[in-house]
Amino acid sequence: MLFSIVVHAAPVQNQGADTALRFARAVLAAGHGIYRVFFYRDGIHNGSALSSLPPDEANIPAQWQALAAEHGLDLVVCIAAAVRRGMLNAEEAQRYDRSSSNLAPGFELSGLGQLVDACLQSDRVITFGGRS
Amino acid sequence: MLFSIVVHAAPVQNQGADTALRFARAVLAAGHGIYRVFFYRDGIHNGSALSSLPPDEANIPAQWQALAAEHGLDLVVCIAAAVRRGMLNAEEAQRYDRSSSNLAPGFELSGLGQLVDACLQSDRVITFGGRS
Amino acid sequence: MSGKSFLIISRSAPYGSSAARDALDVALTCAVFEQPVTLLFMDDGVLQLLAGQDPQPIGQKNLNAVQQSLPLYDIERLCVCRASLDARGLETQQLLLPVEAVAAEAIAQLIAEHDVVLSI
Amino acid sequence: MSGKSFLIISRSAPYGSSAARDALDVALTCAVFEQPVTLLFMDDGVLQLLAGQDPQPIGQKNLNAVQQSLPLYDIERLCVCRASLDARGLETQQLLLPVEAVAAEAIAQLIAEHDVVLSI
Amino acid sequence: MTLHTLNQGPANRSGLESCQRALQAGDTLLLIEDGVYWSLPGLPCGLELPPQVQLCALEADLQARGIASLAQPVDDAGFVDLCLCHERIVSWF
Amino acid sequence: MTLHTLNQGPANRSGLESCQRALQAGDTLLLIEDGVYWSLPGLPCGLELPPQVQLCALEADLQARGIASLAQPVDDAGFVDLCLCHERIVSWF
Repeated sequence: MLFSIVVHAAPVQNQGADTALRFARAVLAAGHGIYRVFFYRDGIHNGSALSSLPPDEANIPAQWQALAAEHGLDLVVCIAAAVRRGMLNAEEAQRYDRSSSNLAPGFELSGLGQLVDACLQSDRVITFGGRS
Repeated sequence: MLFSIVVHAAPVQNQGADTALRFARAVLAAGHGIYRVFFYRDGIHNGSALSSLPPDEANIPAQWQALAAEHGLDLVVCIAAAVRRGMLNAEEAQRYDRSSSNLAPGFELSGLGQLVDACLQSDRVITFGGRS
Repeated sequence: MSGKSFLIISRSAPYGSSAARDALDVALTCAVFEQPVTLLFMDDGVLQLLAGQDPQPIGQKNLNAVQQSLPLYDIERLCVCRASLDARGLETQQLLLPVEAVAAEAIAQLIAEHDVVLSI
Repeated sequence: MSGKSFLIISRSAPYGSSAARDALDVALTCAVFEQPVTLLFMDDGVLQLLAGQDPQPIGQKNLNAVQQSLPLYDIERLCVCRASLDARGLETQQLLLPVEAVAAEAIAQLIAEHDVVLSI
Repeated sequence: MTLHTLNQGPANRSGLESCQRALQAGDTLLLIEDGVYWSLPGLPCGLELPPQVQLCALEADLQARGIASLAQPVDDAGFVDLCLCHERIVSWF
Repeated sequence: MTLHTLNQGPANRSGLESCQRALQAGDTLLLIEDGVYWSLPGLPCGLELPPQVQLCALEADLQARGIASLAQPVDDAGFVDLCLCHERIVSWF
């Protein structure tokens, strides 16, 4: 079966980001596919290239990157949610005239249409929320 | 009277960041002082240099910067909360070997001791929370 | 691309968080992709539909304006949880748009009628 | 620098959000600055003190370990809202540390006894 | 005397209940953000305050949400004044 | 048939109540994260489920929080299985 995973929870502050990651691993371990992981609302912070944790704490963005590299996951960050919250790739940094970008490699900025497309293409869609 | 303001709410997702900013302006307009604004938990995103909003939407980090420039505010972002969430100044970017930084000018990274110090030095302390 | 029906459940008050607006953005995107979409307002989400909002003093955009555009996008099925209205002392007549008040027993049915359910 | 007494109100369950840990970090910082600090656990915050936690499978650090270090930092006054315990069917004996169960009427008094109140 | 702020709406009943437990005579409860919905005129099982507790609501938040309120409206300057005339502030969120 | 997940603890009663309203025979409720506290054995006014609704709780979250649970424990692989054998998933948070 083909899954898509929607993540509203930001790492560190909410457990939902970690639960989503564990769920994604379990889906792949069971031999199913993941069409897309879509990060929305504060969930866009899962795409940070700058998250810096002590060695004994989980670096969620790095874990998404590692999982994506191993399994070829499509990690899409909602562009409208991201730029408002200060999460930019090189192209958006240039468009908004900012001196640097902070979206980690392996993540892609795109529109909400990618969420709707994920729902249409997948057999199951599950959302991991934060609060508010 | 001397105030300190604690902000737990991230801009965009929670109104608390905007309420805190309006409160800060009202404190200054009434002729009182602000000893410090301390950003904790997801509130650290108030310090983003990369927040990019359409012209008709409020850019909260830019508004903090403008207020600080006008009134000499001490804007302190909790360093432990910030680095975990991917908010770095140049020094921390170097320490964690990241290629860029994203803390806006006018904001400073420092420890939780600055929150306790703010409570000790101020006549009133008020917290603007998000949820969770 | 096969079509699917979408149910979007919105349970947050407007303005205190961006959730209300984010739910509307998803609904409008579904409509742009020409997928049938139903909105279900529950809990504090029913407060989104109160008329007479004016968020200019808090620096936000008026959600009432977006809500009024929903029919233009063929988003015509707006459901509100009857129990949530009752708990807030509200009547459907106080709301900005015509809505379908849904009894508690009918909510499970509404969910079962849709292919995809998105909570925001 | 004049001293002040701090009351930290913690109302969130552990692990679902970082709030519990963040509240402990603030309490410990107050103690390092040699300021008297009281912790008040309300609502789901009382669940932080359940013994036998083991968050290794969810990749988080055990809060019980931090809690057990509180007396070493001279943070000895731990208050829990009695009504919040009752609503969860819990007794103080089920908690990791000795606590003072505070009746609803006494919470206002507890607040009035402290110079600074921080909610986390 | 303590100033309490509450920013959570009716769905978060435990936020209100905890705040209510903490109120005593001489305190003020200021409703802010989604908290202003607690002052909706028709709200069943709504706000019950101890005697001699003043109820206020932030004007900008009332206007934003389009609600007529039973609470005393207060503007941002009034919010600051409330902080001055109470000894401490407790935020419920 | 629908799989419901709930990640909010007892302080968020409206989260539970909304979820309860949405359950029907054949559905499964999976408690995750702070939601597992709804399966605390001593909880007064706790979970009441319609007939033929199965109650499960994520094992990792039970273990993390140190609670004995009345719900059927489910590991991450079981979570995926539950998604397969229900037509859709509704998340309550």
